[in-house]
Amino acid sequence: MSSRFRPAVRALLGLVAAAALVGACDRELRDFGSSAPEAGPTIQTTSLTPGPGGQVPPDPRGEIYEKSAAHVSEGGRLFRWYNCNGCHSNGGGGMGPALIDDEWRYGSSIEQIYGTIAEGRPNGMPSFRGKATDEQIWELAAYVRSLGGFTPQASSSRNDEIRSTPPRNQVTPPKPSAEGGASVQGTAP
Amino acid sequence: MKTRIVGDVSALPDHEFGLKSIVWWGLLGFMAIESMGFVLAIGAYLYIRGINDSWPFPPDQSPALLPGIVTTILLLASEVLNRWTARRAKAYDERGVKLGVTGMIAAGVIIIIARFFELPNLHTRWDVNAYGSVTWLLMFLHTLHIITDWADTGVMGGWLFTHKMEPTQFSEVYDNCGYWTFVVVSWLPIWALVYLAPRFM
Amino acid sequence: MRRPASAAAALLLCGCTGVQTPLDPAGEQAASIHTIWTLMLWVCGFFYVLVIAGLVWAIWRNRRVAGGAPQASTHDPGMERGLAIWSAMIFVGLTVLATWSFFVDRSLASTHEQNALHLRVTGYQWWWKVEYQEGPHPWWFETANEIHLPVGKTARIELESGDVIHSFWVPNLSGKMDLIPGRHNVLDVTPTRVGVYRGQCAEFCGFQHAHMALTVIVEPQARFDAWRLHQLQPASTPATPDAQFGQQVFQSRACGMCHTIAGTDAGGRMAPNLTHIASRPTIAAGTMPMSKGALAGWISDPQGIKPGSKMPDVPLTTTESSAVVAYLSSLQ
Amino acid sequence: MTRPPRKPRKPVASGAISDRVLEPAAEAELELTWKDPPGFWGWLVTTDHKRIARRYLVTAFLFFGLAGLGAVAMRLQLSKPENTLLSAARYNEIFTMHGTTMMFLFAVPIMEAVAVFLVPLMIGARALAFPRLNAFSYFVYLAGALTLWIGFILNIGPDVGWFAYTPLSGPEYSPGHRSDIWAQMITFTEIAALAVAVNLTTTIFKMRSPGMTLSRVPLFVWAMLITSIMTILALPAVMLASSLLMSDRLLATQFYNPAEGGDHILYQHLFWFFGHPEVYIIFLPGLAFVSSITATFSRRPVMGHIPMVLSQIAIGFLAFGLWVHHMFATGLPHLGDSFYTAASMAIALPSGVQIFCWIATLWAGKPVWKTPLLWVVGFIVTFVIGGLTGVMVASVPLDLQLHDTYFVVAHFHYVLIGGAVFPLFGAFQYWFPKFTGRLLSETAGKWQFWLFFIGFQLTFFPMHILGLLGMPRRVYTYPSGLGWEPYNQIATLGGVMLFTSVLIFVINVLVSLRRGALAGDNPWDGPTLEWATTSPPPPYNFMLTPVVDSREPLWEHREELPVMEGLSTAKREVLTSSPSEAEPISRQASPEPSIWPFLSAIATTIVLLGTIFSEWALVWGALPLGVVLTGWFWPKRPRAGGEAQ
Repeated sequence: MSSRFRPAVRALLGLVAAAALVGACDRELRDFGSSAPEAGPTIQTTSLTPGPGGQVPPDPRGEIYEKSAAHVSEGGRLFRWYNCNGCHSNGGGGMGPALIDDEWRYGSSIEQIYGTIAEGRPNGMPSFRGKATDEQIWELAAYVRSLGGFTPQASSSRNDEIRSTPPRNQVTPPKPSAEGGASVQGTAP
Repeated sequence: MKTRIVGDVSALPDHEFGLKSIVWWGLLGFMAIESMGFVLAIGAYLYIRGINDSWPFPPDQSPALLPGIVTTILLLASEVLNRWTARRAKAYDERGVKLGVTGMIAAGVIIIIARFFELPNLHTRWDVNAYGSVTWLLMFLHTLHIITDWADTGVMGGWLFTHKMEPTQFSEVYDNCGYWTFVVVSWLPIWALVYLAPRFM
Repeated sequence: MRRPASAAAALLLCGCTGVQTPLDPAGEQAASIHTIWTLMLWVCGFFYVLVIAGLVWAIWRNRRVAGGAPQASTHDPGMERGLAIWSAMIFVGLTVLATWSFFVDRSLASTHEQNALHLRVTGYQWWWKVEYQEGPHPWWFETANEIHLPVGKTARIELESGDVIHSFWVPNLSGKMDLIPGRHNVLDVTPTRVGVYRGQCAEFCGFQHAHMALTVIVEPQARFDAWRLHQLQPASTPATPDAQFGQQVFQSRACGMCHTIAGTDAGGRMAPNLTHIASRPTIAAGTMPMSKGALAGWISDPQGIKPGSKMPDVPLTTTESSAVVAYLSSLQ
Repeated sequence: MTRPPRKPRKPVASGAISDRVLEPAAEAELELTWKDPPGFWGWLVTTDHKRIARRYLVTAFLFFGLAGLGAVAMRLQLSKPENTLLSAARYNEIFTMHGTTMMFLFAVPIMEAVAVFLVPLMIGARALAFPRLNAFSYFVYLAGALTLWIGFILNIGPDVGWFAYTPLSGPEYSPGHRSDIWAQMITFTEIAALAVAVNLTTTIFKMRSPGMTLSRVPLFVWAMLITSIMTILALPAVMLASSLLMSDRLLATQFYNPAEGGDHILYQHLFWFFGHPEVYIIFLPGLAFVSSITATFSRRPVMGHIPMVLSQIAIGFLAFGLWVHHMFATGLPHLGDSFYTAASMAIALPSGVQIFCWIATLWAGKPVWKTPLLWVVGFIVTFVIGGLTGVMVASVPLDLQLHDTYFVVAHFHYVLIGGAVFPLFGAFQYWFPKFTGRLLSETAGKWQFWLFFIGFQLTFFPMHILGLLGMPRRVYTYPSGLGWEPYNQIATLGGVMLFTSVLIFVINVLVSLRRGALAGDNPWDGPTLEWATTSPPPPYNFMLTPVVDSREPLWEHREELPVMEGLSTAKREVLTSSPSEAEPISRQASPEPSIWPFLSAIATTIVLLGTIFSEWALVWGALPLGVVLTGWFWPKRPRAGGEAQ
């Protein structure tokens, strides 16, 4: 009778092996503290004029943060904690520009967004360098990227709060024309 | 173990209707599961209604009555045809059964179309708030039942016309009619909740 | 027999004291719940002994007869009588327990203390915000992970949550009550004995559910009043240059984004209020006892000590770090 | 009670009394009719309830082992304060996996597996009512189990507890797809469990042997019937709870968002409306095993058949009236809570009646101390403690102290291991010969029993004390100085003993499969119909349909069993009977082996896994599902025009 189970066991092992081959899922990794290399290439963040500015070299940390649902979700929490909502209103825009559309005055790559948060921008965007830790800024940038539809949301739907804007999954941000580039339309208020 | 033969069952029929058929009991089991699903969804509706002061919210957007009434009438009308088909099946009337099932497929199409006029007239969306969510939950559950039973009837219609009818098939048609009755009957409390509760509760 | 031995051990424990046990009540509510526990232990113990005695008897009686042809089902009036008596006993036992439980429950619900002390406790992942809301608004103040209560006075604790469901549980004082987002629960606590008690979150709330404790200090009214007056003061100004530098670091770096220190520019609302942190018995919600060393360790490696905690690893130099420690430990 | 069976509705020839069985030719034909195709294909397409039940048993036991390994890991982590063997995240995943696996992948399926194997045999049927549905259930269950565990292996396993309370499991606090995997695993396993429940209910109502009136139904079958009905009523609640959670996460619905009119307590109501009956769904079958074993080894029927049946029905009813006792600490109105206290305590009454009846049976019988009966005694000693602590936690005020502490952990392990796993091991020892044709070793069985019994008490008794000393559940570590260390160490030691005991069982099974003594039809001289056929039974179960005129047919007829002939040997046929009096009604066709259940399970898997990532999977996934279901139900009858198949 044990022979009757053999096919079952074989099928089971096969499935497990196949699944293991799929490999680890970066997206679900949760490393606390230093998940990214401490020192990456220094981010050049001096472009104070609207527009993509100088090409910012890609930073390996960007990808790590962007790909992790846990970091994106933490970024969302910080977005509220640091009252980014106050100006950007859940990404919908208000005093500050909207983050769910395809307008990126200072570039939409994660390195550029990191730079924007860290250094601040004219007309109201404060600098968070020193105020927030490096990791927090990366998380914020990763979250902003997910708001913009460049990367998946941490979870696809809503937050546990009053719905002030359409749920994120209902807003389909137009696909940005070119990764890292920005379509500069309109002027700063 | 030694045995002693005390009887013979070979004279028994090879199919039965309703209560006497296994398939009917299986369907009854699944209907019990689905009824439980409906009851719990209705419970969730009343619960969410209970913890909120106003209903619906925003308060001036009750669902439009007319599309709901149309579907209800259509469903009730289809039930007349459905019962007729069941009686034809029990009478082993092949022509009547074929006619009835064809009619039911057509009725299903009309009802599904009517249902898709209902949805925009609910005046809410599932992601707006808990009222919208739970309203859409009820509508979704019931629409799912209409569609699956309609597909079921469709497949049955397919083999009714391609395969030879044997006595057991009449019993299967009969069981399927019972399921449609369940779909119709379960609509009535849902209709009352979705359309009347926002107005009167 | 192991079982009576274990039961005896359990009974012995009732005499034990502890800072986090319902068996050593130091509050009216915990005391009345403790009466149910005692009653339950006796009633249930009695029934258990009966069952085991019956089982042993049944086995002992048949120790010499085993096997044989199966007997037919018999109609045994003795057995039926036994079953009836047994059911009646269970019924009486349950009625006693349910009635007692009902009255204790009523007594817990009906503390209508007029001049209760008003507190609001809000649970966050993974710490407790404690707000004292007595008298006019300027008399309100906030602390974290510690509650001071005057002995003999009822405190009405309002329980809310800032994120997920937590549960407030200080077993020596009272039963637990959940903190649920969108809901508002109230727990009355009347401490009857001076002492230091420990409470802990009792509803799974994520990574650091294990490190979400709070300290309850029950003290005489006079000492409580003194503590309250002190809490109402803004933070003391740092005296040593080291501490002054620490304050600068605190305000200019990430700390002030989340933490408040009353009387300074640090005004973040998302993390524990640190105005009088040095006077608290523990840091990081009961993770470590308060000391300079623990503070230094916590500031330099929060994610190592409490992984997943919302406190980030802030890159500070050794000088900066020790200055911040000096500053914080001056905040009595 | 020797009333002759009522005559079937249609007159049948009353056969001449003879000891002839079937003609050899007819027997060979029957064998051929019910035979599965050979090899792996046969494994995929079989509809034989015994084969499916055996693979169900093996799969569920495998997951028991995995969840047990998780438990050992947790015990090692807790063996000393501030231990760092497991990280917080890993510990949370493991306790989630442990609870989820034990409840959904082990306890419910393995009980159903035993029922699927034994119920048709006990009622003298050739097959289950819906053999293909049964095959489908297994594959869907397997897919759900693999989803969960492959997720865990890939480090995307859920970490929010087996109860997955919102908002912790909701969109805001559970980023990624960990909670979705949990929620969808629920859908998989509950579809499977519900299908089995419908199958068993129909089989028990409609396919009992002639003469097996409701009053002659064995206690085992009664318990399985009540369990199945409870399953049908309880499981939709958890499916609804988890589906609403998924839709909150995926579709941005607001069911569990208090800011938009939803409520977290709604989740808890739905979850526990299922969660509490679930406990009884798990241990009622355990009680069924106990009744069967007690009767056989006490050499007499269980005392008080009618009080036993009524108690089980009472438990089934009461189980639905006490879910709120899991929510006393949420601050619901006190008066309502008191009702649930009364209802929860009331369940001690029917449980007490059953304990009395078993002890009375031992008392009045002539007990033979084979291993299965040891498990019964272990069950009584252990389960009664769990029941009594259950009375304690039913009290609202006391529960406010004990809820979510290790006291509760101790309580429900006493109930679930005591009430379900002890009887289950007894059942394995008892029915192993029927499952496989060979006996398990008695010596190894006794070693296993004593190690398990002592290990269990060592592991879980100290947890009562830990709870009373204030140790909460689900903590990945604890500080020193609160007096918790010694009890945790004892518990860890006991955990290792438990694990060793299960290892002995596995070795015992593997060795006995090859070298165990051949069992014969009825090694224990059991009274119920499953012992009337060979061990293991042939694919068609019984050559001729048994006729029943008492509750213990094999004890009533020790020489020869009355049977009826007339079921076809040339095609698969089962006898249906009336629900209460079990009068034969008709001979219905029973389906042939088929690949469609497997394909349907695959299609279902595609839909369910797809919806983790996109709501549109519900739409595009309906297509393959529709195709395979059409294939499943497409008739094999002759075409309208011709005669050819």
